[in-house]
Amino acid sequence: MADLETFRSETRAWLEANCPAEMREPVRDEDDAYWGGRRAKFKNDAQKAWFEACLAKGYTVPAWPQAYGGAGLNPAEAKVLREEMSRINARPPLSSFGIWMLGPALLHFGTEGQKQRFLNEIARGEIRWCQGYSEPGSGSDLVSLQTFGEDKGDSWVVNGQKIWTSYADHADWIFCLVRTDKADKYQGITFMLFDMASIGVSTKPILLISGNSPFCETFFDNVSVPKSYGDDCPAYVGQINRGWDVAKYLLGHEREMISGAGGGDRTAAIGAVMKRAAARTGDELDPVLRAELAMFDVDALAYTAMGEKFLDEIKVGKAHPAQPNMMKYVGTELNKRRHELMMAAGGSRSLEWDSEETGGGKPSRGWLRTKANSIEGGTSEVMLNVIAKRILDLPGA
Amino acid sequence: MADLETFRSETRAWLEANCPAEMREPVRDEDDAYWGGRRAKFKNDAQKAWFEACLAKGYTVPAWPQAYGGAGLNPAEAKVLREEMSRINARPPLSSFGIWMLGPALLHFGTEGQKQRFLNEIARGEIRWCQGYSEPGSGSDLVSLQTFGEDKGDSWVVNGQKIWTSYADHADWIFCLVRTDKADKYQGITFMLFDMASIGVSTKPILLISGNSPFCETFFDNVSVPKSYGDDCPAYVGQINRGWDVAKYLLGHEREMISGAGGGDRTAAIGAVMKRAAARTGDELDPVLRAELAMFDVDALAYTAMGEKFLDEIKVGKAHPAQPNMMKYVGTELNKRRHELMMAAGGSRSLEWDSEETGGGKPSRGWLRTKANSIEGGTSEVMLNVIAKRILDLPGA
Amino acid sequence: MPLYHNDDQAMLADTARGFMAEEGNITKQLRHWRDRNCKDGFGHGLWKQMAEMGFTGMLVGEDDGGLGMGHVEAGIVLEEIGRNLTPSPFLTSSVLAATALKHGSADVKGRYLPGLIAGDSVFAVAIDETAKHRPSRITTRAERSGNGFRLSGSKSFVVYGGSADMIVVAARTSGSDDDDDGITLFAVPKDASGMSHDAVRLVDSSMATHTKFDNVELDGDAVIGEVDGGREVLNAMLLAGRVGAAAEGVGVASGAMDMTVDYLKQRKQFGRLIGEFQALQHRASHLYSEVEIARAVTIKAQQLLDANDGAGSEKAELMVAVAKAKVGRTAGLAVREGVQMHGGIGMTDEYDIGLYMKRDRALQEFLGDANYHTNRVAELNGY
Amino acid sequence: MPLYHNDDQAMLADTARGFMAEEGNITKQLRHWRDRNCKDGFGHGLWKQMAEMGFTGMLVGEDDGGLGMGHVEAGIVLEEIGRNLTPSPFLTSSVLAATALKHGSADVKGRYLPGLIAGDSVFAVAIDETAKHRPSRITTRAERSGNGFRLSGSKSFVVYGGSADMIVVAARTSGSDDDDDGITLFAVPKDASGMSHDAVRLVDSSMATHTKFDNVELDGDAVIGEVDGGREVLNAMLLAGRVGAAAEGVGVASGAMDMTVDYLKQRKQFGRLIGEFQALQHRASHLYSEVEIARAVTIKAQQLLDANDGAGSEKAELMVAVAKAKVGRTAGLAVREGVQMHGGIGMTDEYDIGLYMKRDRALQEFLGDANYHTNRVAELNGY
Repeated sequence: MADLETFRSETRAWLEANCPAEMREPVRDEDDAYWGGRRAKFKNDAQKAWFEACLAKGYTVPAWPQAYGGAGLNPAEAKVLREEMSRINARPPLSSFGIWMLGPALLHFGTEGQKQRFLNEIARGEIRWCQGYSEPGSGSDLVSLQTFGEDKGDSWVVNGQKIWTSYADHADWIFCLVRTDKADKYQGITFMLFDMASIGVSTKPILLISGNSPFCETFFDNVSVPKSYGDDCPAYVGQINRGWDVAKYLLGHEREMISGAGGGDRTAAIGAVMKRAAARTGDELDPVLRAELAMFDVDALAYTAMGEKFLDEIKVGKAHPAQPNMMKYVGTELNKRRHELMMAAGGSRSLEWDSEETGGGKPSRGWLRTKANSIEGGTSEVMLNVIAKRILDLPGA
Repeated sequence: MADLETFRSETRAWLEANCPAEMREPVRDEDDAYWGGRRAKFKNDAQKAWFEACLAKGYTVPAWPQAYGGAGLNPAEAKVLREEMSRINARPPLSSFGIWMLGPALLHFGTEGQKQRFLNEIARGEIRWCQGYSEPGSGSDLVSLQTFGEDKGDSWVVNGQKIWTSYADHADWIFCLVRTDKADKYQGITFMLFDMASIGVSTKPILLISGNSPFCETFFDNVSVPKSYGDDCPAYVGQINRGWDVAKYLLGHEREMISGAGGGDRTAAIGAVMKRAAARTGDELDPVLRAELAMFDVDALAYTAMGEKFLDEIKVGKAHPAQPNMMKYVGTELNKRRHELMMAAGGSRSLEWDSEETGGGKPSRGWLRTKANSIEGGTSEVMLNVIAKRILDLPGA
Repeated sequence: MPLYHNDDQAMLADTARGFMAEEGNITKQLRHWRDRNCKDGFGHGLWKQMAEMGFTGMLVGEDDGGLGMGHVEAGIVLEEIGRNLTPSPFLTSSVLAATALKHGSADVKGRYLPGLIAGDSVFAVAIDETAKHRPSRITTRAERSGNGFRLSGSKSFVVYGGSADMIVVAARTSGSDDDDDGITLFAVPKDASGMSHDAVRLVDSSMATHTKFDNVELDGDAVIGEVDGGREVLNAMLLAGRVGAAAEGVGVASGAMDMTVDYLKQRKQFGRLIGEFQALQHRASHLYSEVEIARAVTIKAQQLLDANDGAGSEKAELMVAVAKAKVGRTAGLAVREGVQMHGGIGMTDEYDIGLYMKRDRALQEFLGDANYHTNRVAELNGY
Repeated sequence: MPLYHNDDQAMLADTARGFMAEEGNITKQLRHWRDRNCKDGFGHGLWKQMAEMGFTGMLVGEDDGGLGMGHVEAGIVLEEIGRNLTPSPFLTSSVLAATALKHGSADVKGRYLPGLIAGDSVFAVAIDETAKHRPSRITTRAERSGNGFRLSGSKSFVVYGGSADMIVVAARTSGSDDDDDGITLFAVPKDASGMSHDAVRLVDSSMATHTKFDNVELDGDAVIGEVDGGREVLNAMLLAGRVGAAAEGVGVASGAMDMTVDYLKQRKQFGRLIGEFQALQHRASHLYSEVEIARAVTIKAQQLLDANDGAGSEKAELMVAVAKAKVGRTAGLAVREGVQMHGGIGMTDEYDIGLYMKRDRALQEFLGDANYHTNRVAELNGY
């Protein structure tokens, strides 16, 4: 405990010294974060300085082993670091699907060779990854995917189409589910890693209702993927035809992550903020809106407590393994409701789509963006199915 | 139109002259109504006078043909009578499942002999009927019923058990669904009519959570039911083994009735009433409760308009035949919500179970009673299934 | 009066449905003008066509060259506008401004009605001054000046204000900000000097303005109705606009629902049509019920307004508030369920369901959202 | 502190669960006393057993002969009381009155605590004066009279008031009805002359009284805490009682949910277990989520209260209101879904699910319902 307090004061001092003021403001949107990769550019010096300071300490991936580019913090230390960063609103130095998704899969399923190579690249922000899961005909029913890798001995030739590949147009590599055995639905999928610069890969951004295009359609036209990238470094995670195990593990991890992203309790309750915003224009909240905000705040504050309990329980292995599905379901539905209420409180001003006063339509675009929360990473309907089956043990679920 | 206005003024005058003051107060509960039957007793002279006055005019069943005890009013006249009765809050002179349920079935499916006998008995309040549909294993899935009538040539021998038979312990006769062919699920049910005094019939009231017992379990132990009650008067409605057609027709009619019973718009909105009730104790509504009442009132007033539209459309055959399912679903869910809000507004006083001040716990017992609304006559879940199938034409519904 | 369309109205509904589906559909209108970043946000050609159909002047009295129809009829057109997400100045011009102009002098009528009826003019209304609808508080001031008035203040959420040939402005000519009396309505022409617009595109691709009045000089004959007695006209205009917005909202809700129910019958997941999943069936059935009810109460409100020649009986006022509130919640449910049930593709600009969500949001806000009108229902009921 | 039970608490939970399921179950307690029309509405035998388990004095300080435990521990017992619908004076005596007595003089403590700890005494609290919970308004008056006070007024919803050996009464000793100051708490003994009870049975078969105080003479040492300074003690008592009621509500919700989920696995309709129907699955999953969240926020509120020795930090006060509101809505959902999913038999007295609905209703109302506390959350957040 004393060590932890030492660590806390050291961390605090280090952050004080190394985290520039500009990096202590909330990330405005996805483009405002640093994503790394071959074509990465820093938006400003502060972003660069902060990234490099963290990189030197292993703080781009603080809980990963030092051998793979992390700081090797234990869970208690990692929590202290999170708390201290959150205390000063420090931004993450590096945003990356490599950190959030591929990394955990490799830590769990990867060979030593894969870890040495890919985890270090991720930690250093050298390679930007994207995820190739969904296909036009396979959304919630992911396992029905059709993208096929034909076995050519030392390589596969991959053909097919992915959809909802986040920032595929900016990504360097993809981790991708590919069918390698048509006979077995579940045990015929391989979790492949390959370069997006490979011949035959093309991407097309999808314009969303929010006006942004964070996702792409990605097409594979006779893409040749070697089975190995060298000693102890296969081009697939886990075993050939057993990629579904890796995908399931990652989906669980993703839901855990999404469910943890509900935000601290500083932002959970919005009624007071909305009242102050109204007051700034000499207005006050409609009484019915006020009641709806209060009902929301009750739910949001209660969910914050649930989030805390969930994280505490995960740490000691007390949480039901399907609990992330519940957290994801409730958290995303709440976030949609939060933005509905913010739009209602904001009135006609928040309808503006590209005015300067609204920062280019942040309220309305942000509101529309939240509608994907309950679709991506497993729909609310799928979450409810999973709870029924795995937690409530209902028949036929 | 002129005729109708004449009819209206005559009706108004007649009601003025014949409807006693005591009969112009809302029926307090099911025991406060006059149900007729062999063992019927009038609660007071007013009830008797009102019943007899109506009987003489054919107003116990105003829209039925005069030959069967009605007044033979056309739909427009019947509506005028309803409006004029409603204007002075006149009670129905006779409450009866014969009027509401068996009558419509006989009018549609009955033989002339059945109509002559049974409809007249119903109109005169001589025979009190109960309905034998549900069985312990057959609730929503009514057609799975097991009560069996063994064919003995001129009669059936009926064995089995019914549940939710309304006032079976007070009823004289039962209209009852009995399986007469075990091979065919739908086309093996007969809609039988028989005397509850038959040997082998027994009833046991079911104590409800409201503390009342309007329903019974009804047991048939080798009950002999003759196939005919005389010339052109079979003991079954429609055809043998085709009772499901009658039952379906009646279920539709029941839902229509329930959906029409949502109450006029004088009682639909409750917020103002609740505010006045609070004010009488020097209290005011909690702001969040007020908002919930307002949201309810919006829904209730909108539903009232829907009810009006529905009745208007039924009259000219414009309503979708499955629309009563929608009306039943929404109306019963609204009524449950209404009573939840009334309990909330009433506070601790409305929790009282048998105090004099609450008329023996009327608020709480009434509230509990409403919970059956969305179960009896087809559950809300079944209603939603029917809408999905018959109106939205969704696959596999 | 029965709560369904009579034969004439049913015929109008057929016509309007066919016409709007053909000419006002999403591809021809909403996407067309949006993708061209049109500064009006709607097509003048369609407006002219609507005039030829007789729509533009349907609420204008026959004496004034219109069709003298009522809110039921206007609602029929608006429901089709809603169903097709047709960007159109119909609600602001032919419903709101037209209702105000009913109370105008022969002079004012003569100046503006022919253009409206011919589809040559477009009108807007300027009521709100903050981001929420607060018609009880009017701070924009018009002071006597010579034979006329001098108008100063600012208005927001003036839908199609930048394209309008005339804007009906509610201003205070006496009393203090929250007074009921002391309001006057003015017909402010497009070229009035001192009026300036800050145009904003809204989430649904429609255009609105923040409009400033800086000592705008108006003739005395710009007044609609009585000086200081404009509250009544304003209320009539608001009632007409709200029940119109409700009708359009029913169209939006219906269109979103129909599109979603169709999708449930086409999309397969887990080897089944998703419409086979009972959880979705129940939600669709619930939504259907709500849309039916929203439509019913809207017709009820229209009939009550028409019965009273638009003047707004107590009962009509209540039912208009109920309708706007009920439609608001229902259309919100319809578009949310629509996007969610469409899944990922519901989030894409390529599919139309998201456009319904955007239009609903803007329409919701116009002339008071569901919260505002729910609160009004409580107030009108005395609690 | 992590938001789950530590080892000691987990052990207590095991013990309490086993004990209440065995001795406090519906057949042995609720139905037993109800069907005998018991005037107390609970069993003194079980109360004595709970004393032997150490439950009755768990919130009483060790110096005063209790166990000196906190609200987390009391909540553990209360959740089991809720799950078993056990009629028990635990909440009024061991939580509410015990919290008030913490602030009492040695004399008051000595008079009442031993009886509580031994399970010989039962206490009640008299706060509400109207049918709704309005603790900010206290009109019952206590006037100085000799060395003591003379109490006049009336209180309603005094749960177990007729069986109580002592009632904690909140009265006004100065100021006007809505003042924060000027409140004094009194420990009024059972035999106080001038106190009369009108006993009523409630929907959940518990007993409560409307209690009148007609110039009840009280000694000066009947005062708990400071004269005129009782608001703080009252608040501490309310916080303890509310978080306790929330914990009991979590038990009610959990019990109703478990019973319902079990039923979904047994009941067949249309040839399938009804738990196979996706629409019911989704509703059950949603309910599960809500119950988990309600439990989490209740533990959070308990820990915050305990961290502050029950005195109620700003954050604790907020989270207690959140907990009572969230649990209120959740338990309401649980019992409504429970009865509906049970279908017809859910309406019968023979099945227990209806008893959960009745208990929820009464518990809901106790110390402020979900609407009251939702409004409080808004107020505490400054809007």
